[in-house]
Amino acid sequence: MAVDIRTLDTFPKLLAHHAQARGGLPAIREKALGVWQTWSWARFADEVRALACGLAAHGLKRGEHLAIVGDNRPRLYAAMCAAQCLGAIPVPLYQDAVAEEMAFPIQNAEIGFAVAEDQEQVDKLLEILPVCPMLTRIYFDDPRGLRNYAQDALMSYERLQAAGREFDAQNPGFFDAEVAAGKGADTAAMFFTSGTTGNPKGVVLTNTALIDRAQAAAQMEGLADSDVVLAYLPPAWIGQNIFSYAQPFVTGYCICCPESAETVINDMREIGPTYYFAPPRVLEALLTTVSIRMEDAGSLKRSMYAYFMEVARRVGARILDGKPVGPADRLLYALGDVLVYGPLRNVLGMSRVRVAYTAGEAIGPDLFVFYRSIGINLKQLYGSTETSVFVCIQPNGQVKSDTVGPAVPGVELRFTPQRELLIRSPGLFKEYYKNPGATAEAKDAEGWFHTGDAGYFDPDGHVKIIDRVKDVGRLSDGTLFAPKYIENKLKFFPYIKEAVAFGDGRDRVCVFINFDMEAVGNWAERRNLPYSGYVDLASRDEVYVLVGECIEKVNLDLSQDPELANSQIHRFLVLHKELDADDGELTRTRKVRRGYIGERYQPLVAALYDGLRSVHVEAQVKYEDGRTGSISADVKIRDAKTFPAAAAKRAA
Amino acid sequence: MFYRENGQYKTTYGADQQMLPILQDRIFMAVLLLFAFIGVPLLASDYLLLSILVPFLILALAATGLNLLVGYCGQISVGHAAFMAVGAYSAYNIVLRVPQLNFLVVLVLAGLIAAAVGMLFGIPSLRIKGLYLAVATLAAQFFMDWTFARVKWFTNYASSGSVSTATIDLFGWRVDTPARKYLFLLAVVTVFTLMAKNLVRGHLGRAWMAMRDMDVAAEVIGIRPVYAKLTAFAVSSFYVGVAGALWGFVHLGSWEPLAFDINLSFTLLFMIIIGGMGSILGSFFGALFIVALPILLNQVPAMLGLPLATATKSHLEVMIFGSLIIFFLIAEPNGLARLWAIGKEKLRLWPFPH
Amino acid sequence: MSDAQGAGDVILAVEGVTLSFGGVRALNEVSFDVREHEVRSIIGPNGAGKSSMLNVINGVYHPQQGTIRLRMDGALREFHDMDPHEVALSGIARTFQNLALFKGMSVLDNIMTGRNLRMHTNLLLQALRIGPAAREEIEHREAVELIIDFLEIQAYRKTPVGRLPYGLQKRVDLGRALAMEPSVLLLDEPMAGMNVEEKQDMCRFILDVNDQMGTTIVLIEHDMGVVMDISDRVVVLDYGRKIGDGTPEEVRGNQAVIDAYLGVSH
Amino acid sequence: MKQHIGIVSVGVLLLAGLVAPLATGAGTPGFYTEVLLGGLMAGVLYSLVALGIVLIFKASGVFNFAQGAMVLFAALSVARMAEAMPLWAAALLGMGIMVLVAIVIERLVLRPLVNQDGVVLLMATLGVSYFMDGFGQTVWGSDIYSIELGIAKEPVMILEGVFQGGILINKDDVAAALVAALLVALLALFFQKTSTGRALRAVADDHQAAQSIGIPLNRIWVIVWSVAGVVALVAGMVWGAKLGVQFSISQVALKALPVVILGGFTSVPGAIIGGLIIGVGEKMAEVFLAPVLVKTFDLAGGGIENWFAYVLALLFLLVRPQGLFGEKLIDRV
Repeated sequence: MAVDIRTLDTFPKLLAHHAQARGGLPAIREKALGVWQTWSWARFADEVRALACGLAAHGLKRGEHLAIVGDNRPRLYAAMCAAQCLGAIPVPLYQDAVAEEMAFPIQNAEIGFAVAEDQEQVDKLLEILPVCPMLTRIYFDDPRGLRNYAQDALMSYERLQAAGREFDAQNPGFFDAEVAAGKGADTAAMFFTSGTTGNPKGVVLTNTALIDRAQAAAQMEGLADSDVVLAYLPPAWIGQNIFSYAQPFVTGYCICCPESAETVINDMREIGPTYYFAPPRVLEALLTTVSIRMEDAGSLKRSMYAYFMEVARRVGARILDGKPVGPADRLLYALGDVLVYGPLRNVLGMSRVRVAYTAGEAIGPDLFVFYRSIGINLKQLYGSTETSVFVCIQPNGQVKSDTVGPAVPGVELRFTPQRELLIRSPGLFKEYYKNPGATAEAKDAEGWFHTGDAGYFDPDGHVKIIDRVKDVGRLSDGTLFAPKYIENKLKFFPYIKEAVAFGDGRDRVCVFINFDMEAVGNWAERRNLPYSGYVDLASRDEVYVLVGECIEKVNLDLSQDPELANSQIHRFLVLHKELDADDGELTRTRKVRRGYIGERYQPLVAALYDGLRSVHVEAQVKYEDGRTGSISADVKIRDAKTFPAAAAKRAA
Repeated sequence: MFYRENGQYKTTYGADQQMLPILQDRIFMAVLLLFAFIGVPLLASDYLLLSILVPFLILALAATGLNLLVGYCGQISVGHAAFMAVGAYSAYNIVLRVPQLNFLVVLVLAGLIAAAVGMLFGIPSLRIKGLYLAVATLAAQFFMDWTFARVKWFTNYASSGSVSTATIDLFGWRVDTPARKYLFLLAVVTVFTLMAKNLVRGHLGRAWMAMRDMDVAAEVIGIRPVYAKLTAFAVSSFYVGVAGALWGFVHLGSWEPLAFDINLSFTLLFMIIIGGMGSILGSFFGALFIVALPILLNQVPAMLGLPLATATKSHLEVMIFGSLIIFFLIAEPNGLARLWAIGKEKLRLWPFPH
Repeated sequence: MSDAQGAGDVILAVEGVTLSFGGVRALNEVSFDVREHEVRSIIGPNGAGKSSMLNVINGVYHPQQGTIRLRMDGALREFHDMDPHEVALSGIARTFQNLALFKGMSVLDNIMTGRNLRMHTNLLLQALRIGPAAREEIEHREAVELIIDFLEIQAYRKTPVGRLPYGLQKRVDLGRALAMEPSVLLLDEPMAGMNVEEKQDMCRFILDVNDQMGTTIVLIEHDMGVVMDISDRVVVLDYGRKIGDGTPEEVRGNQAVIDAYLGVSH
Repeated sequence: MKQHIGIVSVGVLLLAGLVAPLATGAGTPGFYTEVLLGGLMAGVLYSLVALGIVLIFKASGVFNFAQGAMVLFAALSVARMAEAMPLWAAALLGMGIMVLVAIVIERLVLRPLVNQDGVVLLMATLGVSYFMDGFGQTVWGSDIYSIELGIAKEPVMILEGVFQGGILINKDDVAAALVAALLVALLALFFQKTSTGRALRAVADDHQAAQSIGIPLNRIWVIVWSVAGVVALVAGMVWGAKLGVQFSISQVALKALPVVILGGFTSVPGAIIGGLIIGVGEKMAEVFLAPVLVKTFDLAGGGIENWFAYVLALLFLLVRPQGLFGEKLIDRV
């Protein structure tokens, strides 16, 4: 009985193990038709078996690729495993990608089989069929709206499974033999990274890589099959996939899929995950909602909240880290836990969170400390698709807001003289698919992966990341210019959603601002400021004053740092449209593409540096239904207040 | 504030549709019931039991009955004390004529007779509503008042017109002490409340509410008005009839027809307006309020050193009732129950205001 | 458009219906039929008698003259002086022009009321909520959940309907009618007061209902674009009389119809 | 046609009830006439209360359950004030008080509840009724007080030549009837001839239309409640003079409900005729029918006048829900 789980080297073998060892425990839940429909591990294994046999019957072969397009759905995760059972390689694709964006991966990996969630995804796949003639089979999970689709390529998930069960009955030993034939060194999955330029690259990850890393992290955090995870981010992103596929397969915990995008917050409250992952922007959005909702509260409640949040800021994180705190503060914190923190965790759906990670980009210290101070064990994580995520994790009790922690066991790290971080780990990717050039560039002969991130070790041996190596620039006077650092500082204000900083090779720093529609909309309503929408608000002087105040605070902060005092923001403008991934301005993981934005809004950038007070623009926008239109607007430009460098003052 | 709902997810419709879907509510209810069944009889004085809790429980039951009709089905009644009278006199006569019958059976029979009479007076509701229906129920009130006052058979030819009852005996357990009376009532009221709650969240309850909210639409989607309205009258009168029997046997002991006059009908109506129309919980709030207010009026001014004359007190009482009715109709038409629900919602969303 | 199925048998026949209130004739000898699986629209200027026609069909008004026949168990049967709930039982559902939702109830309960005509456990079982009563609730909840899913209102399941925006309330109204699993669905201006996006959604739902559930649709709608887009056949009423009947193209070319519409400002 | 059969049969029933005592010889014609007149007198009082209710219902769609409380309040005010001043002054001051009451009710009750369901408004006036009962008795006391109209109380014998033994009649009853008639005539004049009266009628027909032609609804309500208050005052004085001012007057509103059902909620003549029918019917039933019932069923006394009006109204409702003179309502979908 006591199988050493470490001897199981592929995901299908792990699944078989769980179906045996904890067949009755929940493997995956999905809120559907109003309740949490549950698959046990045994059921999961059964679904996978039928599916795999069906795919085999239809001709999916070892080494071929299977595209999976859709949101977090049990059946799509089953499809992932089914492909792996046959030695085929699942390729999850972003469900919010437009049709053209899907063409490249399908052509690149010569994908012949795809599993799509619903009509929307099927439509996109059908749209690119002419350019992807190799795609011959499309299976769909939700038949809604597809009844009259006559395409030969289409088949429902149920029919595929039925075919599979028939095939299984006719070829009794086939499935088990295929699973047994799988090896750790086989490719387990391929994830396309969006990249900021050029075509996306397919990152090839082996079973061994994913399983090793998933296990290392699970051991470090003591994850068990009683843990619960909410799968709410795109499954095509490794940041979701590792937590909703690789780790549950290693530990046997249960993942939960929300009912729809609109119900995530509510579903999270119901499920109460114990293990949680969120990129900073999600945490930020949550905090923004918290702040906004608190602003609507009565003054008594607001001051109570403010008081206890101050207590939390002072001692909350220390208590969480088990550091000594005076009895009076402990008592106050305990009271705060009853009155504020506990309820707050409850409404955020985080009452049961034991371990929470954030990663993907730098997190503002205040944001980070907020969650820790109210008793949520939020930690930073460093990793990427190429490293099977887990490179650095902050161990419990050693959490700092400005580092990402020391290396996870099994990982070797070093920095180049240019401060670029290099990694060697069992979790490293095998290659970029059909892209030896890029592979060679990223992974050197000694097996070191070049991350492109700049940083250094702090005195405790934690890794501290500043920015991308290529983005760290210099102002014309030679001062360090770390755009992301500045942008992050700005984005910490609830009113500011996005910021794009310019300054490399220039004499001073200027920024584009996207304000947060919800926060500023609320703010405007409270001040009885009528508005018709984003574009309208973006042109308001009142909004400029609001944004200006935020920038002023950032400048004050920057002025304290001798290295960065010169990179204070001198001028800014509020963009007339929200930056959008559909327009290529953000990556699919919603990082700003600074270079592209700089080109696209060249006149605006020029105006910032030309000292103009306003500039007229016309911009192309893509609407959700694929149509394009244009917006024209006069964008105002304002100066920001700057401060003399504090260090300089002190010196003087 | 006290709610921790994370992890309370439902995997079946059964769990999702349970009466108290939130764990903390279930705990609260369990503690409350435990306290009511064990703590109260141990701690409460006879005065508290007899003067407050006994009438409170019975009136809560009656208000629940009236609420099913008025609050859930939207059919007005200003004559529900008549059905209490039917229940009380039925029970009296059954006990008188078939003394060996267990009192629980008597209660059910009394309720059934009240239900039959209620349905009879509910028949006009099929053609008329609102004010017109008020007249039909007033007719019930005055006609039943008269019947019990004048038809001698009902009072067993008592010369004074008043009747008195013997102690209730349940399988040898005599309901004679204040604590026993309280426990007996508590058990009956608990069971009936549970059933009422079940009814209103079942398809019959939805049919009632549909009739209340939009009767034409209700009929168009296939709800039979005859069935919905008459069942509402029947169930409501059943509850009120049982309450009437308990009022007579447990609370009053002996009574005359005036005990169930129109003022009691109005009082019942006030209970559900103040407590909350369309809420079972509201019936309890309303009953508690109505029972507690006179006592407060008695004690608070005295404590403040301003003893009031009896007449002034009773006038003050009706004034307060009158103004509260208007206040609630204007400010919170769903009564105290709505305030409770808002408070609960606030606690669930705490520290957020909404 | 449910093209291929448009040519079904007659499922509902209105023959010579006349309805008056006091001296006013709301409907004057109106006849038309509805075939199985089709989308049949009734159009006409304000006061043409469209809503009265629906009210006659589902038994809210009883016409002074004329008959209405509905196919039940394979044959067209006349129904005479039926009450609305009897009409509902025979398989005709409807939505309302002015929202007629049950305001005190949640979205879920509103739609559940549509199942009432299929729920039969008795009062006592319901009061005890044991056995069949509990099972019945769950069975019908399952059916209702499918409708909630279909109409994409999962996020509002337990919200009181009164708190929903207008467009969503219209969806709930449709959901309540669908819960009855009708063979004929009467829609009284389902898109009135909606913005373009909401109208598109509603159109999609109506066509999906027609297509996936095979429900015959009788539609009153003011938006001519929508009517011409999704109808198989159109009846035109004016001052209580039928002045046109046919496919959208035919009706568009009908002189009487053009006159009626030019006569009023649209 | 069906409705007509119903109404005709109820009419026949009523008529039969009216003539039955004569036909069966249950009483002498003189006694019969005495009872009839007594019923009419009681009916006049019902009519006066019902009149107040109809006025208010017409103008604001509110069924004023508090009309009885208003009668009590007005009567109490006049009776107690008359102890310190001449009756006419007390009556005038009483009118002022009733106008004040109308203003307060409009402000605190009607305005916040505008456009609410009829049943809600009914319950609100029930609240008003309780409040006024309590308030009136707190302020003015809760004993029995008398109002002296200065008309001799002793009955006089009239028509001794026509009936054997003549008919006993109270002078104050006659005065009451005259006052009531005068009041109705005044009201008719008010409604027909004054612009305010015409405005009131417009409001009754259509609230929105009335508002759109510039009649301030709130003022209309105050006026109509004031008029109803004055009607209540008259009713209270007449009643109080006859029976003494005491709490039971308040309960008369309950009797007015069947009256307006019978007459129709919106009809002034309906209120008068309904009141008379109920008054006469009740008296007749009590005097002639009750003894029969008592005898047949061995009852402990008559007292059927307590419910007779309601059962009559109920019967009437089933055949003609809109009342004798009311308008038929149609539900619209």
